Amino acid sequence: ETLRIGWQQIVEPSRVAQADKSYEEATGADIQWNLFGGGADVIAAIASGSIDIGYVGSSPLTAAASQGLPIETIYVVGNIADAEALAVKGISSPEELKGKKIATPFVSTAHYSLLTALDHWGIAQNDVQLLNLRPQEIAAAWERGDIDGAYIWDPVLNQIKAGGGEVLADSADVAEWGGATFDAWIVRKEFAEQHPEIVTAFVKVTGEITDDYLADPAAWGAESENAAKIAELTGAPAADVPALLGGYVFAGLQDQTSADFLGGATAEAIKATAQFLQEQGSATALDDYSGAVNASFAEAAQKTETAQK
Amino acid sequence: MVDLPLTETPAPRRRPALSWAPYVGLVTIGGLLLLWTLASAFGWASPVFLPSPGRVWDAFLRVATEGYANATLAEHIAASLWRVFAALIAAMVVGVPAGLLIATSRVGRGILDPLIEFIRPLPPLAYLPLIIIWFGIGEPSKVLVIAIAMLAPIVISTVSGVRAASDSQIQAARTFGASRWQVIREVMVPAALPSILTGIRIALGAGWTTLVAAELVAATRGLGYMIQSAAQFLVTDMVIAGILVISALATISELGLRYIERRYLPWIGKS
Amino acid sequence: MVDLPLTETPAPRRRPALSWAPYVGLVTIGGLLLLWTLASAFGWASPVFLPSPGRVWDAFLRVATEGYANATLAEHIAASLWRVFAALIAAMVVGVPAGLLIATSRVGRGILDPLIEFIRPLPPLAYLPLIIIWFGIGEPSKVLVIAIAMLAPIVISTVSGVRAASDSQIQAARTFGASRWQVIREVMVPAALPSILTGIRIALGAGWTTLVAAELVAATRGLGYMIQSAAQFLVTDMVIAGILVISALATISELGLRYIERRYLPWIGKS
Amino acid sequence: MSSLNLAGVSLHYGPEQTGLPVLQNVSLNLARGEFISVIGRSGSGKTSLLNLAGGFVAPSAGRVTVDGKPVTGPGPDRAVVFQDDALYPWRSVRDNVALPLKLRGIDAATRAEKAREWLAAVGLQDHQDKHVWQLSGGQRQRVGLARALASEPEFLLMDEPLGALDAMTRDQMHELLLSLWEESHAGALLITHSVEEAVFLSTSVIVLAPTPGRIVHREEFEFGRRYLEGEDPRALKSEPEFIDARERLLAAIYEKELVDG
Amino acid sequence: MSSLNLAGVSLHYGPEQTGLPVLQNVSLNLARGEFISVIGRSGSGKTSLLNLAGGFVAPSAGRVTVDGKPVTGPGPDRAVVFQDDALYPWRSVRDNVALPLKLRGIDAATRAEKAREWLAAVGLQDHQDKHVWQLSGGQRQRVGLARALASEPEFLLMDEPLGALDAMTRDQMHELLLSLWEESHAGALLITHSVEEAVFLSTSVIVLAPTPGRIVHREEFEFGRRYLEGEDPRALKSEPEFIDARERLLAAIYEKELVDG
Ligand SMILES: Nc1ncnc2c1ncn2[C@@H]1O[C@H](COP(=O)(O)OP(=O)(O)OP(=O)(O)O)[C@@H](O)[C@H]1O
Ligand SMILES: Nc1ncnc2c1ncn2[C@@H]1O[C@H](COP(=O)(O)OP(=O)(O)OP(=O)(O)O)[C@@H](O)[C@H]1O
Ligand SMILES: NCCS(=O)(=O)O
Ligand SMILES: [Mg+2]
Ligand SMILES: [Mg+2]
Repeated sequence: ETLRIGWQQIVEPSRVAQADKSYEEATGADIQWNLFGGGADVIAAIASGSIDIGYVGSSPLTAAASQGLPIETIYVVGNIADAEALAVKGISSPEELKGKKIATPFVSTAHYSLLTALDHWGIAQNDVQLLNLRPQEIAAAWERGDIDGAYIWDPVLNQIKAGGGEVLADSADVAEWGGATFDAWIVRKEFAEQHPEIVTAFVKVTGEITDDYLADPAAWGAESENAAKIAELTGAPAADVPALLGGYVFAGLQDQTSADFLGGATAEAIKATAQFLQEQGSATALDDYSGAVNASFAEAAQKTETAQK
Repeated sequence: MVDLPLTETPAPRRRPALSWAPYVGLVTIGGLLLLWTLASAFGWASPVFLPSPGRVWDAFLRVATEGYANATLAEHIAASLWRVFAALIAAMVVGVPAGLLIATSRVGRGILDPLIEFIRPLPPLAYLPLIIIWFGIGEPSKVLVIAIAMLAPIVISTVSGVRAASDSQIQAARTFGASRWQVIREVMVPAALPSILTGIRIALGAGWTTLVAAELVAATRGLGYMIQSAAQFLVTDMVIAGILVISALATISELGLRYIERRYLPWIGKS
Repeated sequence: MVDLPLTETPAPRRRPALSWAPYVGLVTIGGLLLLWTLASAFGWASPVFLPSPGRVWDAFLRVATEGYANATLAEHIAASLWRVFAALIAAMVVGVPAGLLIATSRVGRGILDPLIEFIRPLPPLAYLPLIIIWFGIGEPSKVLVIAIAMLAPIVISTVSGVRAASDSQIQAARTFGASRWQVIREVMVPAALPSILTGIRIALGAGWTTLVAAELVAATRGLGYMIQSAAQFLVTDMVIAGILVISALATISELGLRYIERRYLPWIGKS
Repeated sequence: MSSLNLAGVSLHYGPEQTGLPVLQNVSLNLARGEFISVIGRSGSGKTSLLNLAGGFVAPSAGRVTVDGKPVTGPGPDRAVVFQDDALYPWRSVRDNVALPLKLRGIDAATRAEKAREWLAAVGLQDHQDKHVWQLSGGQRQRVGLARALASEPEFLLMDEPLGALDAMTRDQMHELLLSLWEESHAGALLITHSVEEAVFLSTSVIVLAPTPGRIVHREEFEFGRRYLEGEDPRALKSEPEFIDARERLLAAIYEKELVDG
Repeated sequence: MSSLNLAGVSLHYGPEQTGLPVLQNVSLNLARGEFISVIGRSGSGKTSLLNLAGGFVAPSAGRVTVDGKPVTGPGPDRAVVFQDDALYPWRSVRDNVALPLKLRGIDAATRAEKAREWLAAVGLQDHQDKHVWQLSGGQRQRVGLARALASEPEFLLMDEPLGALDAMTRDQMHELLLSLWEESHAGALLITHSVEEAVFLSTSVIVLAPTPGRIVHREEFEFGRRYLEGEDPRALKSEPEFIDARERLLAAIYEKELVDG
């Protein structure tokens, strides 16, 4: 059997499992790791049948689900917390955002969070000058003083903070305001039906390594072997790894089936995102997104884990 | 029957048989449309990625009337057209003289050749941050990114066009007392014009190609920006509508260039 | 003193005065390096965006020895070179015959011209998802994206090159009984070769430019992929090292093409 | 007997309404075994006439036929020596001459050998490996001639093929042309500015008058044939008959002026 | 008195070691008011000689000077009529002729007027607005001549400028050349294959022998001057002196053959 996985260069615990070849061991499959630059490409690859399992953020996930693509969310990696935040200069209250230049990569999770935050503060989108820039370019524009703030993630977020940026709100706050953003693993439905055992094994390995991290984040310090493995795979400097990891509220294996994740909130969050996107005029929301979420593999994985214990 | 246009050039009497030839193009376009309709009707690709012509037409109407991504189609087109043609002018203002210098002066070649060779393979996605650091996030950066992509075709075509002037044409001008600059203006530039025009045509294509990358830079309108936004949300009908609009604009400018060629450079292929 | 290379072509005795001319290029490169050193030393741009030459050199050594983003420099280079040259060959195999057809047959022009005109302005970032959908995520997709960027320059140059054959050269071949195909092979192709070579040079530049976009698709190595990875984490020294490697490779292939031109097409600019 | 025929041919460059035609109602029959020369003032339409015969342009009126079949384009039955030499700079001198042979499917060794022979015949044995741009003007012209001869056509159409040659080389080419013409029994159409050349070589000389181009005089000669039968060329050219013919043709060419002025 | 001087000039194409030179130890002085013709067999180095005088190539040995100053390139003192016509297809016929005037800074109206005059002088008044590729071979040659004349040079270098012309047009050009030469008192260097033309026009005729190209004969003549003084050209050309001169020069050109064969 071959299992084709689409991944992104995101610093999260499963990189270590990837580096250790734990997935190969657990699934017994021949694994091809395909790297993608963003969620939209991952979705396209899944839709074309080029990959079986892929890593996406909640925005592309929502777009795909809204278009009725045959995919299921099998593992929520975690909610984005202070990994993404709105950092500004010379602005102390949301009111002062009016008329200012705020940059964010459009259509990203950060963009969604920014719009949610503005909505929460009762600021009309048009009152703020929203600029579409990629992370690297945001860093450059900040450096030049062309922008007053940005909703962005690490390492650029860090860069901005180091350059005098103050955090006005982060994604943990936005999640509380009803706009959770998260990253997740999704699977092609057809593949899931044919090889449930492989998918289960995949979820199990992911869950275990995440649990590993959650149990002892200190063991993943800058000098650790884990950090080195992550750095090797993603290209991130090893020194930055702990901070990058800290930016997410990761969900362990046991969390998956809870009401906060696949057990309920995930489908809700997708729906909320979709409705928001619909208001923006960029997508058409469906009534129900429960078809895009499948907790059964997580359940099965939990059982095998308990059985082992 | 197909035929070489061999007797065409000076032929005083054209054979009327091929009067349908111009319509072959329309047939091709029709054929493509049909293929597309069939492909989407029979579901050869999921409708998310290959929406039917009807849906793309709807998307087109939607953006034309209501707008999409914060602006109407007309505004997107205006923004992109401005950028592409501003970049073209910039690239020509820099590229043609640079090409002439490279072609006519060893020192010019020594200085400019390595610069051009260095610039031309650079991927815009890689140097975008540097552009922003040095030129900010305004229009100049966007135009610059497009202009950089256009520069090499224009320079290279100019250099190779200068060779079209024969030795004796150049020498003749010099025997009439032409200065270095006059030789360039009166002989080399006209001789290079056909090739420069070819360069411009290639450059325009390259410019449209780079539009999306350029409009990654803090754009709030523009076709590339519109396509990019739609692509991220998998609004494929809009992506394809945008692509078709770009193709249409590019085709129009291409036809314009061909007209210019026929009208103002009648000597191409003669002598 | 600067001089037009006017008496160059048949000149049996060259003036030795300009023997330093080839070194001007080195001086330019040296000047750029100096400027860069100064810029980073005086902090004209923050080191995050413009690391010093020393740091870039370190990054270069690092990727050359230890590797970066899961592969060594040699592996990245090999992967990208393979893609660019496979794409070049594909683009030539398709583009040169297409150009010849467009230039020599009205029906060919009718069919191919709209297709090429349609394809050539398409921004790779926009059609990437479609490519993935239709061609998967393997090497073919990456090569295809690069080849598409290369196609137009080659086709356009071929078309305009065919015009370099004079009417009487073509007619002469036909009076010797050359078939349509023989006229193309014996007259039009050789006459177009200089222009095709120019097209290849432009195409290679376009190919390198598109590398990063192509390697956004499920690449595990390649210079574009390496640059992309580094850029994501603001490892700018590595980005610039990658850019310089691309420039160096492009320059080497350019020099190769010029050698080919001098060696095998001595008639360029003659007759 | 095959023949190349122009019947009531007219030619306009550009739309037919504008201006006078370049050629008007020209009729001409070139049978195999004939050698017709066309003379006339610069711009009288000689090259245009050859272009019609070669099939490079289509007439505005009238018909061009070979053995009764309409000419629709150039063909291997009619070889042409162009006024501009139309050589291929990407081929060596030898390979230029070998091209017609290559197109007839002759193998590389044989055609190299034959090309060498043809080049020797036009006196260029020492220049075979050169590039064409390394030749002098007269040498290029001779390569063009050798190439046309190598194609062994039924009709040989030549546009001032010897204009850039000195007298003796010209005489040598005359000899070559006449003997080949006799051997091959081809039909030859020669455009020339040398009335003497026309009279000496041709079985028939045609005079073209300009604006519009039309045939104003035609005469038959036997000098070429006599030369081939062994008579001395110098003696032939000094015959009063020859000299009279030259004067007559010159008068025909400039008729208008002689009458007008 | 200004003069164009070639002193002991040799020319090699390619490295000097390989093969014979194209020109060997050629010396020549062209003063203003002189009319020198160069004749010789095809490939004997005539065009190469003109290229040296024009400054288009540098000699392998020897010196080319104008008034003692070394020639380092082409200059407005030496106008050239090229063997290939070197016209500019992107300019109309008139604008081709007007270019030398434009380069001298003459205003548009004046130069159009002057170009018109020059074109009329070479018999092309009716072809001024044409594109150059719409001209016949002989017409192109005359445009090239008119253009060179329009530049009013001190030295006029001509490479077979009348090769594509019929006899009468040629005679008209002779007349034009001689009268302009006298008026302007320029130095003229003419390369021609017509020995008669050389004898008739020149104050001095030079014979070049090939491989390596060198001067083997030189003679002075007065026929041009006498023609300008009003004598009848036909009578001049029938003088025994003229006919003898022609024979002598022809013998000089083919000397080798006469001796060898
Ligand atoms: N493409 C063209 N368009 C318009 N007029 C043309 C074209 N080609 C030739 N002519 C005109 O047609 C006339 C005849 O030209 P042609 O070349 O047949 O003359 P020719 O007899 O060969 O002259 P020459 O002896 O000078 O070569 C000339 O007046 C010329 O200017
Ligand atoms: N670029 C070159 N490279 C090598 N040999 C050349 C080159 N140009 C000319 N030659 C040779 O030099 C010799 C003299 O050439 P040149 O053109 O001076 O002759 P020419 O006297 O003008 O002949 P023609 O009367 O045929 O024009 C010829 O044998 C020619 O083949
Ligand atoms: N952090 C998620 C990245 S993306 O899948 O939304 O592109
Ligand atoms: Mg002619
Ligand atoms: Mg010559």
